[in-house]
Amino acid sequence: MKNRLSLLAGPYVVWMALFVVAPIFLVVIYAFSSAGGGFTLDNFAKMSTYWVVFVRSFELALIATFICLLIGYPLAYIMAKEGPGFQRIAMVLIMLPMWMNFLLRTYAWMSILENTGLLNQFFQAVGIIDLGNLINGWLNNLCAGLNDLLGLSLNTARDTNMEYFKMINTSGAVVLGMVYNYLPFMVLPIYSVIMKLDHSLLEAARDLGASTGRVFRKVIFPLSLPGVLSGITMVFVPSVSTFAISRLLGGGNELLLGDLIERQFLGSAYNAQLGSAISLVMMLVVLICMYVMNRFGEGEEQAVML
Amino acid sequence: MKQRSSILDRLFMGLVFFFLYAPIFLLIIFSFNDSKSRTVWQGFTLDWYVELFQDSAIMSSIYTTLLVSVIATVVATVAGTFAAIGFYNMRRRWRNPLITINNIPMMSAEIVMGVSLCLFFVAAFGLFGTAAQWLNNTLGTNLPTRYYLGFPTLLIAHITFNTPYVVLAVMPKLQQMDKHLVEAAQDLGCTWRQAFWKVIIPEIKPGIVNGMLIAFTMSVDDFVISYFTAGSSTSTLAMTIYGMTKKRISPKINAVSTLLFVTVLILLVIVNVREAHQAKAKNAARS
Amino acid sequence: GCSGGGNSADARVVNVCGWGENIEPELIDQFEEETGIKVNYQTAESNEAMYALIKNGGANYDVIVPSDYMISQMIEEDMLAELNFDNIPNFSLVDDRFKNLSYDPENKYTVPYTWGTLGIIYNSDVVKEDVTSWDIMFDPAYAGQTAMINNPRDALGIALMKLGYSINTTDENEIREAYQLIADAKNNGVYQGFFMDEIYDKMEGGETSVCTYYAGDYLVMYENNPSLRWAVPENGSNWFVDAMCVLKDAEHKEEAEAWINFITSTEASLANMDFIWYSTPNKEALEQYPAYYEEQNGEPLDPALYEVMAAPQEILDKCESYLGLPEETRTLYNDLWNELGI
Amino acid sequence: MAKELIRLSDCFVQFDDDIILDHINLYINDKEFLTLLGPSGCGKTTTLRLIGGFLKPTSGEVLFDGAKINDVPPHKRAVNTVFQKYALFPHLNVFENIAFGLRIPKTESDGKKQRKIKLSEEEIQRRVMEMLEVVNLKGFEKRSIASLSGGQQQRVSIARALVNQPKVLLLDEPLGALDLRLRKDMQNELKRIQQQMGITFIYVTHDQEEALAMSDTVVVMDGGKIQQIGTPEDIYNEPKNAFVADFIGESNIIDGIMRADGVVEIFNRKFQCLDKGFAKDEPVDVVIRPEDIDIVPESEGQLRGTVTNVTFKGVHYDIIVDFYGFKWLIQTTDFCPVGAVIGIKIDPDGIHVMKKSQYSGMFGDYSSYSEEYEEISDADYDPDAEEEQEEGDEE
Amino acid sequence: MAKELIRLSDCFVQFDDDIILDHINLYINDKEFLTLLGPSGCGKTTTLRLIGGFLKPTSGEVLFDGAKINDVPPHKRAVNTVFQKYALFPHLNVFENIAFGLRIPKTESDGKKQRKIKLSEEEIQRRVMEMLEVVNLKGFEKRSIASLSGGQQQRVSIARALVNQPKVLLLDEPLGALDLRLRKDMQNELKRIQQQMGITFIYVTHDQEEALAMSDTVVVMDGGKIQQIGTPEDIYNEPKNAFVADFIGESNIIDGIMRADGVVEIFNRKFQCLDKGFAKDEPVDVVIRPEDIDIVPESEGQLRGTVTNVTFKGVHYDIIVDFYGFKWLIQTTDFCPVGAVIGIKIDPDGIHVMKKSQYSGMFGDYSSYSEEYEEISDADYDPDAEEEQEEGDEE
Ligand SMILES: Nc1ncnc2c1ncn2[C@@H]1O[C@H](COP(=O)(O)OP(=O)(O)OP(=O)(O)O)[C@@H](O)[C@H]1O
Ligand SMILES: Nc1ncnc2c1ncn2[C@@H]1O[C@H](COP(=O)(O)OP(=O)(O)OP(=O)(O)O)[C@@H](O)[C@H]1O
Ligand SMILES: NCCCCNCCCN
Ligand SMILES: [Mg+2]
Ligand SMILES: [Mg+2]
Repeated sequence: MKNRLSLLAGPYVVWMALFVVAPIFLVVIYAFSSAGGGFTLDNFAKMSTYWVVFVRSFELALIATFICLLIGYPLAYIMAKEGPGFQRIAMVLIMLPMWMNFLLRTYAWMSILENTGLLNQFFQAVGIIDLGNLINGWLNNLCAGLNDLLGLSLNTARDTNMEYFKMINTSGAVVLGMVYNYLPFMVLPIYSVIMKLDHSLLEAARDLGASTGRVFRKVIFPLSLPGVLSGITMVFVPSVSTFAISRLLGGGNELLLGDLIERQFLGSAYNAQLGSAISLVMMLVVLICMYVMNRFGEGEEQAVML
Repeated sequence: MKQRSSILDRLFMGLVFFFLYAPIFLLIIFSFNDSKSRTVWQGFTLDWYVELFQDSAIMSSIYTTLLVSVIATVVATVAGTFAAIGFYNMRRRWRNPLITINNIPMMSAEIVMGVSLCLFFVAAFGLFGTAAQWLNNTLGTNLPTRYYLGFPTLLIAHITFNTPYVVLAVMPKLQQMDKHLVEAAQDLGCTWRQAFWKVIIPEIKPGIVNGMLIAFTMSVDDFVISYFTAGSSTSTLAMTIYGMTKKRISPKINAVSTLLFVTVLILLVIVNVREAHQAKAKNAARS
Repeated sequence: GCSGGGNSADARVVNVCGWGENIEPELIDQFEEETGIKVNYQTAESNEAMYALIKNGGANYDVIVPSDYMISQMIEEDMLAELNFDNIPNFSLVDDRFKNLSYDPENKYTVPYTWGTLGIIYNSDVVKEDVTSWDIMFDPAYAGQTAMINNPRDALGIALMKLGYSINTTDENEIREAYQLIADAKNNGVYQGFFMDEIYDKMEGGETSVCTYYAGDYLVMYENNPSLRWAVPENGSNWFVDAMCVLKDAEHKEEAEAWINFITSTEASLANMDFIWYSTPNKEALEQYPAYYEEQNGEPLDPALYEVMAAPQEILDKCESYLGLPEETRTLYNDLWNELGI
Repeated sequence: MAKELIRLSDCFVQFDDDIILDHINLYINDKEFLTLLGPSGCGKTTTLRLIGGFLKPTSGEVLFDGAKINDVPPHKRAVNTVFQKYALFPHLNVFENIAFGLRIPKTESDGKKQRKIKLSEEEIQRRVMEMLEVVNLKGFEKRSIASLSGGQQQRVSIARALVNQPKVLLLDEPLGALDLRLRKDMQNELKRIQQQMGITFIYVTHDQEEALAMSDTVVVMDGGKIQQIGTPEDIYNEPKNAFVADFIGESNIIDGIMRADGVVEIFNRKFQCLDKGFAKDEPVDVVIRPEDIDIVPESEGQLRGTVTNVTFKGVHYDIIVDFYGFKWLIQTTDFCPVGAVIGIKIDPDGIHVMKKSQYSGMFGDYSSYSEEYEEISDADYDPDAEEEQEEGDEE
Repeated sequence: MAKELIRLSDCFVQFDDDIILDHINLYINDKEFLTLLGPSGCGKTTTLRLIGGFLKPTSGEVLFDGAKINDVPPHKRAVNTVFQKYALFPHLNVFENIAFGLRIPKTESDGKKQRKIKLSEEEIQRRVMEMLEVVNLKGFEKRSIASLSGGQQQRVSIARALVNQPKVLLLDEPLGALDLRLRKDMQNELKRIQQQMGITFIYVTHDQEEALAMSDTVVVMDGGKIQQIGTPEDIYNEPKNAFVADFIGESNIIDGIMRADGVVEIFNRKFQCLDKGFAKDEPVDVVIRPEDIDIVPESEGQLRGTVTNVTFKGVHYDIIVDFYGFKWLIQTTDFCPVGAVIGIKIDPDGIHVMKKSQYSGMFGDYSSYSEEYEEISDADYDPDAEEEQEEGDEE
């Protein structure tokens, strides 16, 4: 009986072998091939050139993941405290933005963040830009004074004629795009884990003398770790590898891994072998990160989503 | 979690939801803008909606998107549910590695998945072509010898990245289910097939529905994997939009989003009202 | 089996890959009506992207419209089919200037589609000076306001021209020097970003003030933002031809040739030119265009604009066209291009 | 023992429209073992939650050492709880579960200053190990909670509460999940711990034997109200109403009429009893414990009946005897065959007369819903008919 | 009753390397009420699962009406089960839960043809309502499972099984989750249903009182082995070994030496007993039930001891008496104060002598791990020392 039911997985196992394992295997083969088809390690040899891109991508993705956690955890926690009426729609409310295609949402951010965009228009109207210029002027004077007085060499060349704040085409905008797009993936698993927490555990902790903060630190947070871990995975992985966000909000100034890979396959520097090698290395690094993190959190097979 | 949230909590929640929804409302507002501008309001118009329905490229990509999402969601839901039940009933020795493989599409970057599937399809097409050539030559058949990326490959890709989410949503429900329920059903005369339909499926239904919702969302939202697997003659809405983001996005696309958003919102309200009704009815029956 | 979407034997189809905003959409309907052949029209972002897509096996185009240098590369790699010019009688309408060009010396593979020049587009509200050289593309005075073009051949080409080298040089040192010029400017914050077609929106909206792009596209932008100006630097620029070709393993070669023939006709060329503002190689159409414009728009065509569109010979004489580059130079281009992003 | 520690004063709890606790008045002395006893849903857990601070009364006061503590949060009360379903922390091992409370720095205000006191790691180690010994779980400190049996989890839960040396320990059906044998062992254990450590225990159970065996004071509750408070002997021997009588032990509850002080009439027969102070001819409930009925030869009996059912119970037999259509339960160590006609004798101290209450007529049989119960309540007792029959028998 | 219905023949069950059932031999008669009794983990549920068809024995045969049914799947066995934790379908209401089995078309092969038989909706309605009445849940049919109390769920679970009119009903600790009072009610109820419907019941419990009260036959198991099979009286009065004696009732199990037929020596004192056939001077286990010990004035006693603990248990008192360092449990309805020195008397039929077994020395106290138990097993009994002391006392 038990074995018979296990056969139900059969079709999907075959499917996975064909469309998950075989393709990955192909990437591995490509990564070790030269353009002519022979075995080579050249593709990996080039990797050192792209080290900077790796570091940058992981850095931005880490920052984005951290911010998502910082926003997503409290949000999930607060949502879990709401009444049942809200809980019925909570999940959809979080997922609804995803129904607007993510390119569109990102594009909307472009309209907001551009130099002539809505935010700058707003800042201009309210006088925040002028205020910024004013402050920069003060700072320049202050620094100049200090430089004279103490012989320092502080920056005195802050722009005092700004017409806008530079927001788009910066790493900050890219991180914002990542946070915006992947925040739901952080909230959903954490929310569902907190929802399932046994309420009597919280009472027990309070009963033993723990203050609200301590209950959170010692009981709620450790118990919601599985959700946090899958949230981190589900934000970090797409962040590391995005290319559309960096292009739309980053202006293509600083390549991310996703851009680099996309370039090799569909972009301006066709080199499928190199692209495969970069993909492979990226995947391995990500997997190692996730593995270490899961060990660290004792998450084991606790991948949770809902 | 019965503690009520404080005003500060509510404020925070409000801000985050504002952050999530503001860009979307922006899109909606500018779908009524009487100009192509994305940032300057120049009066109200419905022209974009009219144009939208005349734009065959967008309409056909909407159609493709919905078609691939629906089929992929259905297939992924069925396959994922069966797979989850299968995994659940497997020995740990088999289950653990299979679940790891199941997680690969989620753990590996979209782009890697798109690329690997693309390479795989092209390689497979090469093999098919050679085989067809050989058959044509030896048996005189008239099989096509060239194959291209297109709707079928797009569909396969969507199914492949959707199914893991369904598995992930269904597994916990199986774990929560009382193991004896199946035995009870068998004991009452069910064959294991009947037990499956009459007990297991209804029990894990919430998980299946959740998985389905996620799968559908992922399908609609996906761009990267579609981009690599749809080929040149099939285009999802995301791909059309991507094509446009490289030039200028027509407010027609804003109109599409608005329509989508409103549809979902209406569905949401209907479902919610119905559930609230049911909950009320249940409560009434209890007391 | 997994055959591509919708190309079953009975329905006649042609898959065309062009550029963004580079065809009058009504022509497609017209062609479909006339011939009963369904057109799948897709766009590519750049020559390089299109090449990659085809190389990957991810595309099943019949007709593509690459530029000169890419054509020679594709011919070299045996990717193109020889055309049957019997099916393309309108080829005779093409000005002899555009036949037997270096990329296709015997004119076996291509029928030219559009031609034009590369030039600097700037916003006269911001840029008060008279632009006459490529220097402005590297000028810190417009830091944060300038956008660099996002493909290696054009970008490095600009730098080479600014340095006074040939855009077809194979001298590694010259190319590296050009690369360094861009890299330095990038590192100094001159560029707000690297863009291709995104630039329409940015230039029209005033988000970007200086960029390099193609003549026809300038006119589109100008239509939406009259403050924009066009300059072909005095010391020369690139003169390009985009030509229609059929891929070697195209499934619908006959339909493809029908499409090419249709597009090359004088009526189609006129309509297309009026829409995309790129000049046509159809001699008749090019000559008739000002009249056609007046007829369509009820006002005479500004001769200055006509000059932008169809650059007069004296300008073309200063310009150089891209030639196919040898393999190792192409590799160098790609490597440098990757490095630039880093 | 005499010092009052906790008082619930007129406590009233309402959820939505349901009254959960209906004006409860109760005081608990220091070092007392007090048990809340009652059927499921009667409000036992709710009462505990009031004392533990997890719930505020809708009206009324909770006093601790004379001070009102309605608004003191749980973590500031010198009270610890052993939860109904343990509520152990699954992410901590046995040691860390027990050490949880000890690791929390306590603020102590000595004089005017507030000091945070943190126990040293050795102190924590020492006290946890000590507690592990008390609950007989030495060697389990590194084990994960999931790997423990129900009984072991139970003991960890108790240790976790006790290690904080609370003044009061609240125990919510702590033995509910254990099997009979382990339950008895743990009863002795808990009693021993309570006496040894001198802690006030407030204990919740729905098992009357448990309540009787362990408590100094038993509080019988039903429907959110206190039905009776007293020592186990009081409660068992002098139940205040039919509910208590029935809930505390299997009882025969019969309608009677008080003919005079010390004389109650049942089935038209007069019985000697010890109860006084009822009005003459007042209808009363008469409660007779099954074990207080002696079986005697037919001729010597005060009443005469037929054995309809015999069940072997180990220590004794449960015998059901039919008297004129009413079934009584008798517990005796002597065997009687089904069908035998027997006489019974009841000593005056075996007859408990009580005022009619809301519960009158609701109990009175070993089975509250069995068919036999139906039978009994259906049987329309007609004294005259009985008398006729009896007279007939006497002829 | 005499017809054999089910037989487990040399059934052996092994999971991985653990032996779960160790060559079980057991037959069950038609219409019998048979109880499997034993501590947690002894293999009771496993035995039921063999009969229910959820498990195949590693070796051995399961016979039904004389035919081997090892390979017959559960849904083809004329056996229904009431599961340990109900296993009610939470997505169906009470009515649909009970109707579940009825709604499944049965294939009936009459002659050579296979026919699918489906009950009509009215028939289903009728039978479910009938069952609801039997289990006293009329009016609950539309209720959701989650809204039922434990006892009500229990009854639904029983109704769900019974409605299929099985030949055999397997009940796996059906009353485990109920409170004492409800449990007693349900015991009577189940017994009544079994007799009324004439169904064979195979009942699993770890509650010895329950086993004794309900069964025709009790099977005592431990460690995957059958320890004793017999009627409740047999098991209680003539336990085969110390395990059975201890598990079946609270017992005092003492080392003794058989001096002659009918004479056993305990603490150097000779006691009359009824047991015979042991070798002269054979060391034996002597089991004495707490209720078989009478308390008499010090001077009249066969042994003399000091009362160390008294617990009120409702019907009786549990008194612990210390005899020369050994603690015995005595159950009596008479009160003795702690510290009193008393004598005891045991009638010959209250002394059960049994051969030493693997269990010797493992039991013999009311508490299996309490300190007092520790005390007892630690106390090194030295007969000579005792004798000296006794002699000293006698002086
Ligand atoms: N939060 C709540 N909202 C509404 N009703 C509640 C709530 N908590 C408890 N009740 C109700 O209050 C009544 C008393 O519950 P309580 O938990 O005190 O019972 P109990 O005596 O502990 O029963 P048990 O023996 O089953 O644990 C029950 O009818 C219960 O349904
Ligand atoms: N599937 C299994 N794999 C391994 N061991 C098992 C399995 N099922 C049961 N066991 C073991 O078999 C032994 C007997 O289990 P069983 O469930 O029959 O006990 P039980 O007598 O019903 O106990 P309880 O009173 O706790 O229900 C236990 O030690 C248990 O751990
Ligand atoms: N709008 C895009 C037009 C593209 C024209 N192709 C120019 C290629 C020059 N190398
Ligand atoms: Mg409770
Ligand atoms: Mg069991």
